[in-house]
Amino acid sequence: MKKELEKRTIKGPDGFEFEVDPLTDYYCDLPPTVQTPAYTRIIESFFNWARSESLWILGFGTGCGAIEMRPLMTPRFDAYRYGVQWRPTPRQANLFVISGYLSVKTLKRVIRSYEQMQSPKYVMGLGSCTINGGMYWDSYNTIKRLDDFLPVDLYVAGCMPRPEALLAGFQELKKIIRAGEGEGANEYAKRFEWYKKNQKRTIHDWDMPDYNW
Amino acid sequence: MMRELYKKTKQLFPLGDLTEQRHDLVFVSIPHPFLSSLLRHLRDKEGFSHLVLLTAVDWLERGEFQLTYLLCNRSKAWDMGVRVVLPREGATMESIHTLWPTAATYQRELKEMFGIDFPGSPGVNDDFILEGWDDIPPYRRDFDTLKFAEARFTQRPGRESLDPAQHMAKHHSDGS
Amino acid sequence: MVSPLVLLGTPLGMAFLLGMLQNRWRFASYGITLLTMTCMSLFSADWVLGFASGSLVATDFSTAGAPPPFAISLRMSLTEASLILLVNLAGLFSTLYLKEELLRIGRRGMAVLLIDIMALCGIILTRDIFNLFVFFELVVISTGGLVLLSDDQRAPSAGFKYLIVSQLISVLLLIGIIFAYHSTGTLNIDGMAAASLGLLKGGALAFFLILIAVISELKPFPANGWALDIYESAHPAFSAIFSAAASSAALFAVAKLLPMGGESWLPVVSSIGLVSFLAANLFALCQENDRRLLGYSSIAQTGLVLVVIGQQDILGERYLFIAGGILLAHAVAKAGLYWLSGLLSNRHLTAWTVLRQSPLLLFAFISFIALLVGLPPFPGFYAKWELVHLLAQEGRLAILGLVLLGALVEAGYLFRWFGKVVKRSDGGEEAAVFSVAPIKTLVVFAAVAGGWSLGYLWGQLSLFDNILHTIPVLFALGFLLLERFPVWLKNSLAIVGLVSYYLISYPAYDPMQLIFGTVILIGGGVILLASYSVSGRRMGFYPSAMLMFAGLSLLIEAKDSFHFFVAWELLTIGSYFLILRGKQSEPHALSYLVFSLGGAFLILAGFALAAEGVELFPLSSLSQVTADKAPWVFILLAVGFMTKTASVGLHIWLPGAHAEAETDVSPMVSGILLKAGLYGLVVLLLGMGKQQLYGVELTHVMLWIGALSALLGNLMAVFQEDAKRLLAYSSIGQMGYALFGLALMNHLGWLMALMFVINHYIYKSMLFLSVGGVAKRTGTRLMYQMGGLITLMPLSFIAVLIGIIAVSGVPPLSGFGGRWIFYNAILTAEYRLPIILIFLAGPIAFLYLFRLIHTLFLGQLKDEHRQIKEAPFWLIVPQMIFVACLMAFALVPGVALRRFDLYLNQFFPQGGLNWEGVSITSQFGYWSPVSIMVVVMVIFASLLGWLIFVNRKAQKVKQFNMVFAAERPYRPETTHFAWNFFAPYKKALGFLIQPLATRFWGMVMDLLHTSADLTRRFYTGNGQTYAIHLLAFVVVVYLFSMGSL
Amino acid sequence: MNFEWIQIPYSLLTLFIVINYGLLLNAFIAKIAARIGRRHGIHLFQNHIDLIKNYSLRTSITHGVMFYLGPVFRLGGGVGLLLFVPTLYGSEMFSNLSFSGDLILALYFVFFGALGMALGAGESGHPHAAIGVSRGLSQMTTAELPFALAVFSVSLQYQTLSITEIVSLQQGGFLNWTLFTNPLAVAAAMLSFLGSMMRPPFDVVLAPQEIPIGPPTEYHSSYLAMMQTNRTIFPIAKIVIYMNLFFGGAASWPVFFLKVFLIYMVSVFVGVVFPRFRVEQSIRWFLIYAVPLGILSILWV
Amino acid sequence: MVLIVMSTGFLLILMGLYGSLTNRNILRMIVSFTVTNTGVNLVLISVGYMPGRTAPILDETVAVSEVAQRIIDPVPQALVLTAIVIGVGVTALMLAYAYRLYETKGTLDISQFTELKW
Repeated sequence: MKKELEKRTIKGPDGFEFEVDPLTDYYCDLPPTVQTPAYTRIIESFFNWARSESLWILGFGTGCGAIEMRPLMTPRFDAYRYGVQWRPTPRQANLFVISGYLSVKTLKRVIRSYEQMQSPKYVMGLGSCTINGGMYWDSYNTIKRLDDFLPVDLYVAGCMPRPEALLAGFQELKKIIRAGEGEGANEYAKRFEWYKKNQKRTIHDWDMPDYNW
Repeated sequence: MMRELYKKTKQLFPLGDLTEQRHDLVFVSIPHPFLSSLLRHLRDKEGFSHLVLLTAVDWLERGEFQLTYLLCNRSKAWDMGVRVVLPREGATMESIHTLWPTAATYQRELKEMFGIDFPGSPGVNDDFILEGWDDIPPYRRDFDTLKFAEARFTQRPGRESLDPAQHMAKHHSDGS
Repeated sequence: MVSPLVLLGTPLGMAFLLGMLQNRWRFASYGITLLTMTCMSLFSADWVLGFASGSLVATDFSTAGAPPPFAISLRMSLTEASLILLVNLAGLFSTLYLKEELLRIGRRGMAVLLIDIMALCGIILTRDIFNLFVFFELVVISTGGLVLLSDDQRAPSAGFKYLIVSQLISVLLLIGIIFAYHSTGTLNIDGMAAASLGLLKGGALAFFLILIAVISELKPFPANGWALDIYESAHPAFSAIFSAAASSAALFAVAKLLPMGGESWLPVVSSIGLVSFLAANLFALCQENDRRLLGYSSIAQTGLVLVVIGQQDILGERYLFIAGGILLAHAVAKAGLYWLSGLLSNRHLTAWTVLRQSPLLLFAFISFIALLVGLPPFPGFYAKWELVHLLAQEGRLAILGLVLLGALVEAGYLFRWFGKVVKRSDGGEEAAVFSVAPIKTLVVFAAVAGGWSLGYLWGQLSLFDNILHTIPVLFALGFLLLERFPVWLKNSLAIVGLVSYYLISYPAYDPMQLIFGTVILIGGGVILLASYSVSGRRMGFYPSAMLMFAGLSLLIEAKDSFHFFVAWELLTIGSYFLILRGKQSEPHALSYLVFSLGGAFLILAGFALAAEGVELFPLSSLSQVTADKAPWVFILLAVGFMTKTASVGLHIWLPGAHAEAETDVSPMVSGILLKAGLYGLVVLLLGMGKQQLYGVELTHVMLWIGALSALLGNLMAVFQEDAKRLLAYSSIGQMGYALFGLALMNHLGWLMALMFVINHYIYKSMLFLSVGGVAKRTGTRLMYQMGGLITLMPLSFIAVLIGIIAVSGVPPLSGFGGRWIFYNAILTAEYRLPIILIFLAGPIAFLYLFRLIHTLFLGQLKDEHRQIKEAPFWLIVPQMIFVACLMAFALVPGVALRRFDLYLNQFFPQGGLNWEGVSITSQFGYWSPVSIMVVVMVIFASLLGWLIFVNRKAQKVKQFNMVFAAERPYRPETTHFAWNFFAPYKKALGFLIQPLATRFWGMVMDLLHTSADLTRRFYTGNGQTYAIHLLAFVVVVYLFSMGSL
Repeated sequence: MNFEWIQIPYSLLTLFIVINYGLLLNAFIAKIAARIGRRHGIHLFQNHIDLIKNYSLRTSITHGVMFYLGPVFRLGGGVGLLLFVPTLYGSEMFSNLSFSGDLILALYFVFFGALGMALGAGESGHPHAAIGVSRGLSQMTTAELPFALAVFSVSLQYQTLSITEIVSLQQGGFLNWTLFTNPLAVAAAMLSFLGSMMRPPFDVVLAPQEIPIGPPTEYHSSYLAMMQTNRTIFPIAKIVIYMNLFFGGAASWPVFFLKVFLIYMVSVFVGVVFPRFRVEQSIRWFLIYAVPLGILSILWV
Repeated sequence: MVLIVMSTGFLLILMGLYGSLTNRNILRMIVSFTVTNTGVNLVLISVGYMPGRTAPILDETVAVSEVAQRIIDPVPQALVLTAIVIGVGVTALMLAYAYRLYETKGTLDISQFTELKW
């Protein structure tokens, strides 16, 4: 564990000494909870429609697939017309596209970012690496199954899938959301212990708080 | 010509044989205690101002690590690789971050991936790519990556792997 | 009454008697000496009382049974009697002080001391010029003896230098006397004067020789190296005599001799005095040795009296009052200071820090310094006031300017010394050495008592009021007696005092005074609530604070220039002491004082110029100043007042002074004290209106200065790292706005300025208290070291939040009203260009305000502050009162402003506001504070309701729960963006805040110090060189005076 | 100029119209930009959908009271600004709450939202938020200056601070517009307008790639939705002031829509042509080009 | 006659001053000052002298009635007497000082006693 994360004794301005534990004192300690849908079905369906038509992707390229996402913004593919846009901060994004292989080091960041996104949120696995490791099946540093760590709504297979495939993936995702099945965030909350167990099994130097909203 | 440079330098340092890859790329070897003085000489006197890379090869069978310092003389467009050989057990090499500050990053990587120590190099013990690595360094050839991956990660069932050699052989026979 | 002959004979006889005693009878000898001194003092006191009560008239006493010219005659009048009393008292107290030394040395030393005192009395009494010579020689011989009293190994060399010089002087004097005798046939001074010595052939040279010889006894610059050496090395008690008594006697001799030469010699005397005054004060700047510094100061004061003597042709019947005021104040103070220096073992100025162990001695010290500088209520103040007025009346402006300049330098080094004494850390070893012999302390306090009584006396004698008779001053001084009581008692008393004084006096105020009076007295009371948070006794705080408030309250009541100026000086001094109390405030308090006194002297000069001989110059007569003087009076007064409002260029004292002051002092000096300058400007502009100089409209210049202050003050505030400095610079900007408003010279401009007075008081006091509370809790004022305090100090946060909304002028709070009036005001302004600067300054305020609130309360909470508490209760109370006031003022500004608006109609009939109904309307627009408040509140509340409805489940998170590019912050320090907050802004506009003013004033200071340091080196320490100096001095003065005669 | 209860529903109606118009306007402009790039671009109602989606998100966090209040301040500022200014000239119905104050009120109320937002962003504790605020405030100081000068010039010209009166003095043909009677002031004000619209070249405050969108970095869900609402109202409210001061105001909704659109397009045109300025560059730009125009306009009237 | 005495007196004064300002030895300075004093006294005498008159002693040679015409002015002579006395006193004091100075430093060079300066 990094030295900065160890407990330290602090001397206040009036000379009083006390202890600060960086892992607990700086972070909120409530786990995610299951969020119930809106009051009535109609409203929830309306909301789901709005969510599906307004997919805000977190601009976080985790692997080589990030290069396939750039063309989506160009006139050739023009993902905007589907209500898709990229947001620079996870707070404002709903869709996390895991673009290709995911190393253990990146996984840590992915988990953080995912937990910082607001519910309902969706995860899309892009490329074979996220499905079963793909060509990195025997790599010492690349995860093999994304859904061990995060609830995945949709995989787009291929190595790498072209942008058109991604567009198709968005359309599929929209259908899922509209059908009210895009409840990955609730899934994550429900099986939180399980996900954490998997995450910690792979990330040996777990130096984050358990819940990093 | 680089051969003249080699001859000239050989009078000063106990250089090994010259390997000419191209007319502008040569490799020489030198016993590792002389390395830093040779590099300094090349940098200050011969115009090899740029450290292109620093890399290692694990000669497991010989029980040695071979380090290659690739230098570049920009004005003449010459590249010269300097090779040193280290014993594999407790491999330690003198740090050259004083010559090129960038070397520290290479050395940090080598420390993480091969376990070659460079005492005094800034941040050499910090994590580079692998955070929290607790096994033997992964680029060592005695590290079994498949075994590690199976133990560390869950594989998705139903995956098929083809042995590349067999696969290519089959293709070859099909084609002929 | 005892005959003057007896007065001279008694000590002489006693000295001979001592010579006949046995060496062993030391105590008897000492008793005799003491008795003689006491008797002499009593005799002379008797004379003084006799003259003062009017029962006696000036008399000549003939000796040897014949009148002059056949015999020596002595004269006794009030002047002589007072001086003899002074000399004898100095002798008496020095004898007491010298007890140990005299007992050690024995009767001979006592005899010499008696002879010295006798000779000094002789110099004063005699009317015979040769007799004068004899007494001078006796002084020389006895001085030579007394110098040897000192333990200092270097004293003999100093004494020898003195002897060398006095040989030369005696040569000059003797030759002068004989030729004077030759041309007049008499040795009697009055006889010579009657014979108009100066006009006779050869008589001029003779008179010159006599005069220059006697003046040389006054240690004029540059022929004074020997005197400084004596001051430095002699025993302090002797130095006290040498400085207080000997100088006074010699000065009197000069005054006595001058009628011989006639009026044409007066300029020579003035010039010598002026040069000495300036040079000695300049050299004193570089002194580190206390006694040498006092020596320089003595020379300077003597020079000043010489100037007064030289100006006697215009001083008329006030001559004695002025010269006496300065001379006596100097004598008492200098004697006191030398006695005080004898209590200390180390000669470095900073060694005086041990005085802090005894508040009484510290009080003595500051009393002496105030006496020397001539602050009210001491005699020097009255004297200087009248001197300056008479000089201005006669148009001797160069002398006036130089005297004030010298006085400023003098105040500078004396208060620098005081600052060192109060603030520097004292070494432990010196503390051990400091042991107070009761008798010596008693002598010092006698001087203190003397000084204060003189102050009272001069107050009674002055043509104006006695300052010590005004209730606020007495109230403030009364706190000196209460110093032993705890803070809560004194604080309650102070608040009650302020409020009741307000209640007593407010019915008499006009609306303008009412606004200032409320801010000062009620506002002061509210700020004083914060002082409850201090425990213990808080020595020195209440007298200073109350002195400041006394000055302020007297200021707004002042009807004439004298009272105005007295009040001005009082508030300056009071606030100086207050500011000096801050931990690191020594240099800042000094620069505050120097700038303030400089400004005060300008004001003094301005009033003097305006008064034109009117004794009690009513402020309302400012409008009747003649046209050729009016612009100059205007400039002098305006610059003086703008020093107080810290207009740009004269602002460099403010940031340090306000920032380093204590938590509850900062709001006082910022929220209240700055308004004194504005009040002065109001008085000035009401009186004089627009003035033109060489075709330049002076109010336009003020517009530019105001606008520049607003811009640069704000801009500098943006780049501060220290929270209190930021607020201080912001004050410069705010005062710039107010100045701008006044200089607009229209109805709404003035209304805006007055609104700023109220607003600035409220929000700046509130912000200073709040930031002060935070600084108290966090132990730092650097903003980047704080952060995230909102949850720990919510009330302070609310105060700052309300404060910055008000400062920035965002509706619905009260700052907006000011902006609205401002816009209406500039629409009728006749001069538009400076408005651009004001427009630029406006949004810049947002920069520093946001920085203030963000870096303190928002952002990341630092580890070491995790457990701090809200600011002390008593700091919060006034803040909450201010919040309520701001809200109320925002809702109903009319309550405070309406009356003033009507009042302004008599000066600016055009452009008033219409206060009928809910809206306030001007000729251009309208504004409805209540509607704005309601609308904003309703919108805000509905939106908040909506947000709570859709977002009711928001999860509270902690400080690091944030998006950090998928990384995590490790420490709050590295995550809190606070240091150099406006770096890009610095790149773009940083060139505007080159510290030009600081550099300029620094250069002036360096120049003064360097020139002083270089020139003082011509005092080589060699007695022969000194003799050459004297000869050169004589020759130069001769050439000049012959040229001018 | 007095308060009637009926003004509340009227004001709400104005608000409703302006919000919808703003959302559509933004989408339309995005559409135009897309069409220029040969793209389809977003749906015309995309902004509505985004808004609904953000309001409908299920979770949210708060960093503290000021963080929570920040968007309220922001939107309050926008709504207030809109309502303190009469939207349509001569219409009792859409003169909103302008009885509260005149032009100066509008001028200063602009800062209400900015200040509150800056405070809210500050409490999020994110350094990028602070950096963004620092940049925004820095740029604002000089960007607002030409506008202030122009306003001063215009009020001098018409000798009034009342917006309604300023508009009424511009009636009777477009040649009576300030645009033609005081072109210097309008030029200065329009340059200032570019700076206040958060579009290129003056959008370094948000700078999505560098300090992920600056002050609102931590804002999401309904907070973000409120800020989006403000983003639609606020520019229009500002444009309404410009329109009233410089372009003769609008007497009916169609004229209103047209003028707002055209004025908005000015900043869009400039934005698509120029790259982004750094803060100090834009400060210098305003001081060198815009401020002298403003000064000239003051000297001219 | 008067002129000669007066010139001598002034000459002595100048010589004495020259001597006291150029000699570094304290004793020599003191001697020079006594020379100066003598010069001054001579000047005093010469100023008071009136040619053709007698000493101001009232005895049988001068009738009381003629006093005003016959004797010279006695005052300068009285002054000289006093001046001599005082001169002696000061010289004595200076010599005492010279002794003290020599005690402290072991030298009589005036330029060595410059610790006090500036």
